[in-house]
Amino acid sequence: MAAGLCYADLAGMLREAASLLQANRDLLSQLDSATGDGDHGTTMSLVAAAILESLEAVTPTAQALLESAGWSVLSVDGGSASPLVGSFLLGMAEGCPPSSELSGGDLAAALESGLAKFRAQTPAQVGDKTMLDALAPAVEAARVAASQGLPPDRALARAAEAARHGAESTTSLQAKYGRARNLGPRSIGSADPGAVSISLLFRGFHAALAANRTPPLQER
Amino acid sequence: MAAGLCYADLAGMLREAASLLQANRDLLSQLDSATGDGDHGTTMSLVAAAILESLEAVTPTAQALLESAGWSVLSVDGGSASPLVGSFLLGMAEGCPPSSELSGGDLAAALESGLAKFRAQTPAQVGDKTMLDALAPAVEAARVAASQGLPPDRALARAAEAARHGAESTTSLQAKYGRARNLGPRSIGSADPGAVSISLLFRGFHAALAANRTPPLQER
Amino acid sequence: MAMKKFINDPANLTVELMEGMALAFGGRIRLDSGKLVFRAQPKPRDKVALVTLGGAGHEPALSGFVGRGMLDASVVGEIFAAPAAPKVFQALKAVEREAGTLLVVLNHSGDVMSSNIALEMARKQGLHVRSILTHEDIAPGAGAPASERRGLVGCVPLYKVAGAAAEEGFDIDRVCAVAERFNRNMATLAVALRTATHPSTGQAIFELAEDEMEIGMGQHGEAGTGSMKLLTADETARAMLDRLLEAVQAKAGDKLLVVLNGAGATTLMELFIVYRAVHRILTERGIEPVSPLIGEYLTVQEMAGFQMCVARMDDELVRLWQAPCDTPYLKVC
Amino acid sequence: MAMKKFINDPANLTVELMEGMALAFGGRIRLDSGKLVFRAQPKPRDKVALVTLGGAGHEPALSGFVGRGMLDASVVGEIFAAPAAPKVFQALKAVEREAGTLLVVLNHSGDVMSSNIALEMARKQGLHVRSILTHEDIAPGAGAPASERRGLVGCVPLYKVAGAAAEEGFDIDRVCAVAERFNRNMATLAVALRTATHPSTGQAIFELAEDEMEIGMGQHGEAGTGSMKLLTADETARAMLDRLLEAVQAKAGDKLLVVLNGAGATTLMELFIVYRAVHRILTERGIEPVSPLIGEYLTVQEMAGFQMCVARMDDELVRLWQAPCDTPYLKVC
Ligand SMILES: Nc1ncnc2c1ncn2[C@@H]1O[C@H](COP(=O)(O)OP(=O)(O)O)[C@@H](O)[C@H]1O
Ligand SMILES: Nc1ncnc2c1ncn2[C@@H]1O[C@H](COP(=O)(O)OP(=O)(O)O)[C@@H](O)[C@H]1O
Ligand SMILES: [Mg+2]
Ligand SMILES: [Mg+2]
Ligand SMILES: [Mg+2]
Ligand SMILES: [Mg+2]
Repeated sequence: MAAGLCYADLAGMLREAASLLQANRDLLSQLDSATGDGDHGTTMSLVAAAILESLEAVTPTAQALLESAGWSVLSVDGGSASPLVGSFLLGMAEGCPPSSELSGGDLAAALESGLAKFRAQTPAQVGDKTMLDALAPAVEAARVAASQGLPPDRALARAAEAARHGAESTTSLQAKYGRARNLGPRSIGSADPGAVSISLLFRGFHAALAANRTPPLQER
Repeated sequence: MAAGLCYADLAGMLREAASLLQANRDLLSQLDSATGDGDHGTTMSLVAAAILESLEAVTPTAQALLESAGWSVLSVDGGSASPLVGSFLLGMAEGCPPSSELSGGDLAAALESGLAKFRAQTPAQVGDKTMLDALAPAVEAARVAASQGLPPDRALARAAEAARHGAESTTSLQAKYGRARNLGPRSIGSADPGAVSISLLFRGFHAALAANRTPPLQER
Repeated sequence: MAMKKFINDPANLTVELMEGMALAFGGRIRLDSGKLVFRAQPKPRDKVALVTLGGAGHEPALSGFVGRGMLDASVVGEIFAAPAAPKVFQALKAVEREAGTLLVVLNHSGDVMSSNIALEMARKQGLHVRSILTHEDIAPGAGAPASERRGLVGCVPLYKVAGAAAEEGFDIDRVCAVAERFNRNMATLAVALRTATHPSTGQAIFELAEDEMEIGMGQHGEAGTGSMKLLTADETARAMLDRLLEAVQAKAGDKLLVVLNGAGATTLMELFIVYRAVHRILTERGIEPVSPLIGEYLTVQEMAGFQMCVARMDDELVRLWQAPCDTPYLKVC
Repeated sequence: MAMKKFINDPANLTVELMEGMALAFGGRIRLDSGKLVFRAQPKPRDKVALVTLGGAGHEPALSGFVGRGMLDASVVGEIFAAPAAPKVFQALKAVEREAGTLLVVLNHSGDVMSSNIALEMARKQGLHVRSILTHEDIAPGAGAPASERRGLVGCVPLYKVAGAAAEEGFDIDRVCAVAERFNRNMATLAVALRTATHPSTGQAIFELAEDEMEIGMGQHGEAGTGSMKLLTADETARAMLDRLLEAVQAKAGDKLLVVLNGAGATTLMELFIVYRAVHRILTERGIEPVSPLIGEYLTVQEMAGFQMCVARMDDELVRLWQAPCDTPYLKVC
């Protein structure tokens, strides 16, 4: 069994996710222009900045780190994205054991707790063209991977892949929540910006670990 | 000595002047756009309509006709043009003898009285790029013609010619009054719309008589 | 990228505009933490407090209505973006009182989520807070579920009637009842003629052809129910009013409040011309117009267009609507 | 030609907008002969009356300020065009009183000529009428003769202080003295960013390049003192305020009223950002800002830009400025 996630790993994951989101600022705003109000890139940049800022402060545990990041994100004046992403991170903190190293199972439990807190903010379901279309399959993939005894990095690789698929799937969906809902059928044909952000988040989580360790051969 | 102006002549003069002003609505607005607020054509159309309306009512004398036209014009909500043109017509009425036929001298006296009332409304002088640059020379030409014993139609031919010259002369002048003043030297290069209106007015006065009578050969 | 607006750094818009507003109305409002607006002279603590939240860029909304007879506090987000939950909680905490607080939330997902989180925080701390969600946009159909209908300018008269009730000393149940009654009986439609420039990005927030208008627009550039050929003022008034009257089921004998809210570039001249048509149609139908509100109250930058909001009024609502209030951008003497 | 405005027939704009306004404020104003606006409840006849006149298309100016504490009557012309002299006379006649009437005229040649003719008619009939000419535009230079300086938004605070004086029962000499003192101590500059559509003709009323602004614009599209590159809000505020403060010779210790009057499409957001800069500069120089007026008071259709008006205030002027008034578009409670 491979190594669990230590505090530094988690910090690296958050840092990498934040950088990826910032690097894709214009893409995200463009996607939001098509179906919403065009500010999602700006908001996710602020969300990313909040995550990076929380990494500056010294926090004792992985759980404390996630909680601090969650609060920072929640404190961004950022339309829908900040309460959703903030709640997800806070939920992860709540579901995170106080241990110094997280196993694949611990990670999956944290992600599932994050998903639950995310769901508490919105009645949206999978298929409604929101962040959830990327988030739910990502968490599910991590859960399955953990149940198969895979370590965190492998679990996150699958989760990132699932999130990417999920985000792509939103292109053909009609929005049921958020500003895009007002477009009705005209919302079809463009990916949901929030789902793309979630997929970037998981891509960042995984990339941080992949950069640190020998990349597992069976994953791309 | 040729015939004087009867009531019908005067009515015809006013009618012709009004039609000419209406026909040149767009030109006048265009000129006003260059140096003012672009509404001079609209306003002069209303002024013309007011003149035409006053011709509908039965008035006993030429003087009463001019007074009625003057009040109608003055009652138009028309920026600067209506008090100026209205005062000119009212002044003409004041200077008009109660006789049933106006001689060249009578006409000149009426015009001079009109000019005086016009001048009472504004401190503008000849050369300030206003209506006065057409009006003053027109009245002066009529006065000289009358003093030479010329009949009204010949006097108006010269007045119309002088008004035309006067209006043209405004192109190279810098505006000292009205909205065009705010442009300073940038007002040079475009004719003053008000002066062009006055020249149309005199052209109409003359054309009405020329249409009724054999055109004098020595005038164009 | 030079934007044709009188701004400095696009990143500092909200902070600077709030500073300017606070300096301008120094004796009347107080700015806290940059984005919380309170009355300079707080309402007595035995009266119900009224709090709201929303993005910036809609000035004078929402903070322009903090003052006697309307709001006690307003929580400002970023341009067109909801404020964060912790700040909403901070405002609720600041006005905390036994008499209770009513939080008025416009139905936009960011505002709703921030509010839910803040309300949960408030409840955990034992604050006595109730909330109400405005969702009077009938663009998706008057019968569409509340969750699918946006909160538009109707929040402003709602602040007014609920604020007057609170000022009169109504207890929290009665303030909520007034607010809910008004909320149930109002409907709004927006129409747009020309786009606006998003002041942070410099981009046009939507597109419309030169001969087109769109009924059902949102207030952040979210599209409405599709563009149509330009109508005259009278035709526009009738098209919108017909749908609104049906939505609130107004009938002869009813009293009706009309709000014509300019989006930004539409002139008061136009709003008066539209109101003339509205008033005539109401009179035709035997509906009695209550003193209307006509002007710019909740704007979308320099968008050309307006929102038409109607509310069926009972006598108590009329009285509260006409009660005195004194805020920077809405006063009844 | 389809214009992108909510209008019907461009030939009927003024009539329709005035009808709409009168319907909206039925209990407060009364429309006579289509273009004369009076208070619905006239001021007692032992108090001085205040009358003004001007073109339409500038809403809420001028008729939006008819009411307690400001105007008794307003005479409306056509879009951007002065009303006719006989109508001005009719208004003066209607408010005729022993206490006297003050006619406030903005320096635009049409208004001045109509007023002069009306004043002559009034005097011939023995009416007790005085007049005052506002000409506070400093675009042609603060030292330019009064006759060359336009009357801009400064008329609005002048109505306010003179109206408050009249309401307090000042006799005609004292009302005139207040008005003249305010008039002498104010100065205005306008800045434009984008043109507006003349609602009668459908034409743009002037042109400006995408990266340019113009300081010194008039309020009907008459050009100012030349275009210049776009400045930031802070730079614009400083450039304009420097000239205005010099014009009124404001110095440390003075009290200063600032009016920021949006031209139409410029947002309140921007005006707040500009006011922030203004307030800071004043504070830097030890000048005390009196409660400012920020909003759209005298507009130029949907022109983007604003007018900045300042007035050096003495204690009496401050008191009159802050005295209660209750008109459709300016209220002090
Ligand atoms: N009610 C909701 N439930 C779930 N996700 C939502 C909801 N509203 C918005 N979102 C997500 O947020 C994204 C938009 O985020 P953003 O543009 O930052 O916020 P806003 O819509 O307030 O401008 C959408 O693409 C969608 O994924
Ligand atoms: N003070 C003035 N003295 C003399 N003529 C004037 C004056 N003001 C304007 N005019 C004349 O009026 C014309 C403009 O008329 P018009 O466009 O109808 O009025 P406005 O300038 O009010 O829009 C000018 O071209 C000029 O000839
Ligand atoms: Mg968005
Ligand atoms: Mg003109
Ligand atoms: Mg947004
Ligand atoms: Mg004009």
